[in-house]
Amino acid sequence: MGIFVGDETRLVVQAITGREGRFHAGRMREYGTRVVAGVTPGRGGADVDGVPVFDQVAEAVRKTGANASCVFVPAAAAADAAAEALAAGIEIVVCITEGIPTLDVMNLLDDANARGWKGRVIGPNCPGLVTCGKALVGIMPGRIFTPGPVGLVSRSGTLTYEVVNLLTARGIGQSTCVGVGGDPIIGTNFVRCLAEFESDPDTRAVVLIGEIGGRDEEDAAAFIRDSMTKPVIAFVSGRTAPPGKRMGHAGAIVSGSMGTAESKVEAFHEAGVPVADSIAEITDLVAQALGWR
Amino acid sequence: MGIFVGDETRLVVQAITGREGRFHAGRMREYGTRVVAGVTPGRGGADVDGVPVFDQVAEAVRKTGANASCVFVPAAAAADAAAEALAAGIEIVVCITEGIPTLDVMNLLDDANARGWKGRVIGPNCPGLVTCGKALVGIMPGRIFTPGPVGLVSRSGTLTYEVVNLLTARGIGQSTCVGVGGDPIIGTNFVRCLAEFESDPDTRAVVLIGEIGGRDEEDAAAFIRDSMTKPVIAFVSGRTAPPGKRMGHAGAIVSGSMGTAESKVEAFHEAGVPVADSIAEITDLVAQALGWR
Amino acid sequence: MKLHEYQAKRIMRRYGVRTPRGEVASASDEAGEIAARLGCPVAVKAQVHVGGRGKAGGIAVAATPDEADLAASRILGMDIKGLTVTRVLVEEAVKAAREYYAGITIDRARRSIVVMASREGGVDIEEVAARAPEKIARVWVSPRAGFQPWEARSLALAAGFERRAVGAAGAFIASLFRLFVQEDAALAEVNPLMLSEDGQVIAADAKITIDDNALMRHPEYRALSEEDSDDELEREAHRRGLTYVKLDGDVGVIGNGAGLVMATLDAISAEDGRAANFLDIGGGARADVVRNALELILMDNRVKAILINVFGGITRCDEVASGLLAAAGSVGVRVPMVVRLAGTREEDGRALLRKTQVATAEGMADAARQAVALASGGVK
Amino acid sequence: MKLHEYQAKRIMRRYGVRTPRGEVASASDEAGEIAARLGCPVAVKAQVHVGGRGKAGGIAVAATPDEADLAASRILGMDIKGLTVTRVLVEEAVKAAREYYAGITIDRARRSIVVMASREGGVDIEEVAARAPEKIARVWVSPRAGFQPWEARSLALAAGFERRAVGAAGAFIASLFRLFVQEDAALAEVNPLMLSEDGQVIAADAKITIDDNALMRHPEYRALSEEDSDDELEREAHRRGLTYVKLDGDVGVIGNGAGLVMATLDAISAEDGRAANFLDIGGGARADVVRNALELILMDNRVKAILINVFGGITRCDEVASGLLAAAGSVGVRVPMVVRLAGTREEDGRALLRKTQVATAEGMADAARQAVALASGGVK
Repeated sequence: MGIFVGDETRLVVQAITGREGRFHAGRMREYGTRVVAGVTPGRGGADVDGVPVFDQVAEAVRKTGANASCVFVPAAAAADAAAEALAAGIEIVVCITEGIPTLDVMNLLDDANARGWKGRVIGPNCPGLVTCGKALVGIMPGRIFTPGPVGLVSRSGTLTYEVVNLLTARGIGQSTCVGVGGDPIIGTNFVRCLAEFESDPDTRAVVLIGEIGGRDEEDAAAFIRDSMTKPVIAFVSGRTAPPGKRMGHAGAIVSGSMGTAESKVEAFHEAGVPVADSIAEITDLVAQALGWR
Repeated sequence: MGIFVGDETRLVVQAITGREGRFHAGRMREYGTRVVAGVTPGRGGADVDGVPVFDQVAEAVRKTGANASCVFVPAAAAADAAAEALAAGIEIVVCITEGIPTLDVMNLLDDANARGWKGRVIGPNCPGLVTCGKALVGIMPGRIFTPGPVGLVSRSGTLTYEVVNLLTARGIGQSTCVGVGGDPIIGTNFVRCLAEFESDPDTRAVVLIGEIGGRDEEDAAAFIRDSMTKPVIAFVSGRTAPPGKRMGHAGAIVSGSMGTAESKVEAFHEAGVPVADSIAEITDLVAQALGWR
Repeated sequence: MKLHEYQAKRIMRRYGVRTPRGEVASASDEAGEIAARLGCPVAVKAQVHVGGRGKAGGIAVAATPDEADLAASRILGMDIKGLTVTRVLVEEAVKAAREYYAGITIDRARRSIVVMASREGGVDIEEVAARAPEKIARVWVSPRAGFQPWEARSLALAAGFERRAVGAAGAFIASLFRLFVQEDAALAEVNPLMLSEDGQVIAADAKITIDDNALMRHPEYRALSEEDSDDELEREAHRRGLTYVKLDGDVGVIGNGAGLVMATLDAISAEDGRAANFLDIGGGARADVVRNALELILMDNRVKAILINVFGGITRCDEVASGLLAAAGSVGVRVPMVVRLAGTREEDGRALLRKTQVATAEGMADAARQAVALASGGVK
Repeated sequence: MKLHEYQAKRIMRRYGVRTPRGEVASASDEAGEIAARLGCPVAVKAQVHVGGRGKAGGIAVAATPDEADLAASRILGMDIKGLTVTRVLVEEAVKAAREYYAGITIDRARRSIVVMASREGGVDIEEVAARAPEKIARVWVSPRAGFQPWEARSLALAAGFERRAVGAAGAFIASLFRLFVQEDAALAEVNPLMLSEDGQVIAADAKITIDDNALMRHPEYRALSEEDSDDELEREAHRRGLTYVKLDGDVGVIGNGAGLVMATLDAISAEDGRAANFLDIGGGARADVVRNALELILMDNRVKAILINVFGGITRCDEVASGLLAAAGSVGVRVPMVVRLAGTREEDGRALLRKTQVATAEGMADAARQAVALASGGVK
């Protein structure tokens, strides 16, 4: 099983004719993802490495049965592309693009709600997700993943790879790894992912990698305490970040007293969630949670 | 009975502390309308000729049971005032103000729809309405009206008075007279008023006074043909107006081939609706319709 | 108010809508200089508020600055449907691969904005609508919901735009929509919307009408609106704050209320006369407004008689009558005048007028009959 | 990016938000001239991106132009929390009858805009939120739905504004909301929002932060953003297009990915060291980017050791290592450097580095330990 993507995923790549889109479409196909279409307005009828290109997502859906999309469209037009995908009935829209204006993302999610679009947005400013051995959607390096019982959800890209790499090295495989994105407003938050993992039969434990900014981690802690039976291991980066400074991610900022690492760590502790003090410690805690020793 | 306003009407006057608002509040009370409150933000606690003033319509509703409003607020803020009234649960909002930007009116009606406000807007740029002998809301001259069996709906002010004056002189009284307003976009159109008159037991015949611009008269003709049993007499002004010119009312304009008087007269003829060629002829046709000779 | 093409294009550029580079000139040597600056060929286009300027010879293409100068000197001062050309737009001539249509306006019946696109550009869109309505793609949008590029691309595809135009046309139409809403337009139309040979989408012509009611929040247009009309009397009326429309007859008309005045024009026509104007003095006619209106009507040399038609509602007819007489006395009326009063205290008002030279009338038809007769030199 | 008070007020005025009249000066005589032009009394206010300038003596009221000149000469060049004052805002001093608070920001959890008002103005709003949350009225609004004056009046009443302020405060807050949306703000705050004795509602202070991601559609701010930071190294990083934040330690840090770099800073802290900066070179680290980053770090005289922490995902570690070595070779690194590589082909990468002077590390903790030791003059 895994969550959000899997065997049933039929992917359309938006901006497939661009450098990034084309490159990663190739990587995703190598991993085994069924990339059934590409979209670039005005380039319909072309093909990219054998993948047919359409002018509109709606057309791609009609002709190829696409049900997921991966957006590589540049920041100024990315929210628009994601809206097009949702309007066309795409179920999972993974928005890789970094640097989309916050109000564009807010309008996107608000439109989705107002217009009754059913699809889910992952990201933006995220590395995508992979259901191990089944489908990779995004820019994650496929070779580090190995199927297994651990779900992972993270606001960071390379930090996720780091953790996955260590888990795999330790012989602990993954069910689905989701990068939810580093922006202040994202389509799918920790709580949503945790709920999915909770009901995913392939997942036995979850690693959550948070960082400063916002209160997604606090909400996740409350959800774990109230609604989860599976063990969760948490990690929070940015403990030494100064307030008022954006730490790379647009969303990684302590504003006044809001969004500090202490608050997040404390929330996890209060919810009884083990918090790793270092990356290296994560694998130990996971092994413990799985009862490996 | 009559339509839209009557014995049950409890009116709040928005901008009652202004010159127009105060003057017409007085005229309405003279006519017998129950003016229960006024609203002017920042002037709550005052009273105008004995009518209590509130800062908000919501407060006026809570404290006085107001269910109708008459808006004298200047054009730049009038749509906002009407929105406030609708949000407060007012059932009939009569917007007298002329010169409101078209998009403001469109947004007002769109918000009403999107937010589920139940109230009805009459106008803007209208003289209001009167249910004869019961309630007058707006700026119509009360003394020309007399209770009776004829409903009247019109896009014009003085032309309505002219017709009412002739009807009254002829001994033909009125049930309700509604000025729907001369703007391109209005809250309540001919069809809505006709439907109300059709089901109003006090109304036996209806006079409709249209003019060039838009296609409200054409829609009305179709409605009369398809859904009305009571006789309707029509009049259309602006037969000699040149295309492309706004004739006083923002809505009175023939755009290209749209909104001509010929098209409207023809629509009424096709629907079997008698069209008066002059104002004087209207009363004759009404008397005929009532079977007075 | 209608904007001229050069004004409309200036605003469009501000919203990222692509237009040919160009500048406006009111003298022919200026046009030549602009052509030299832009590089030739250029188009020289008469700036008048009237359709069909192309057929009337108001547009020329010039291959050199000298030709631009020559073309401008021919076009400036030209009379197009009664209007004198005082300005030309000189802009780079862009070669079209295809011509489309894009337009945004208000749909009154649906209380909505309607966005339209067609692959039949460069021709009268009303004609297309009448002949082949299926060739116009339409979508209805509320101002707050907005119109996003993906929706505009979808519209362009539905309208049959060429594939390679779709991306740019989507951005173009979405920008035009933003302009429409933010500038309070009543019409924003690009016809033709040109697909250039190198795949650009460009506004080859541009029409924008701004909602008069919204001028209060657009000081920029308020400044332009003084100059809006091509007619001197209409400009004068605007300066005087009067609601006035020039017509082509000889009976001057003043009344209160738009519907009433329109009905008065119709009554004049029913008597085989022709009104010289529409003039609505609004509710509660005061002496100074009447005087102001009378002065304006008297500036029109074509006027041979004046009809004043007032319904006294809240205002009393006797007050109106004395206001009228005072105004007429001080203005000095050079043509015969018929006054028709109805409503509150109409008898008293008519009695006041009966003591004077001013003719009174019983009803609207009677008033029209008298005025038409007076204008054609009949009874006084 | 944060705007200075004088910039924020300039934008607010464009949206019809009332502010005191004022101008910015960078020399004291200029301040005196402005004071003379405006009429005294005036306030002279330090323009620095830091709170508490009032307590630090960065604000003065001047009764005459000479006093303004004097106050400006005192404030200009002043050091406030490590920042040097280079500009003062000179504006008319308005007398407050009451001080309120109005603020608009993003509520991340609700994915919405939140509009706040309080009758406790002129004090730290976070303190009010902690002490008496019921004294802040809040409403959540989507950008497209907009926030109308009637909703703002309702908020002002809920916040306990005085009656006579309600009408003006409603218009004020609705305008501030339009600004927030149209300018792509992340924060628009007026504290205090002043009710003057004659019933005006005025922005006495003003804070605006613009969403960095939206600068692409606001060329005006893009121009300002060069000057955004008060720190020269941060400005230099901005010019170089690097994601850099200055910190107060002595270990220079370079890594790929924001989360990874933050974790690296934490690891340094866990070893009782302190990082000199945050620097994220992003995914797919190429030699020129590494070189660019190294150069920047070396401009920081406080840096005593450098830690480079890279996870090779799609990129291979051996490529990263050779890129690093080439860059280090050409830049000329004056301090010891620890490189830690993980991920794809990490062994090959480490092997490449082992042939050089560059220290390598096994894991993040090991890398941090080595770097901290090197910075404190320990083992090399």
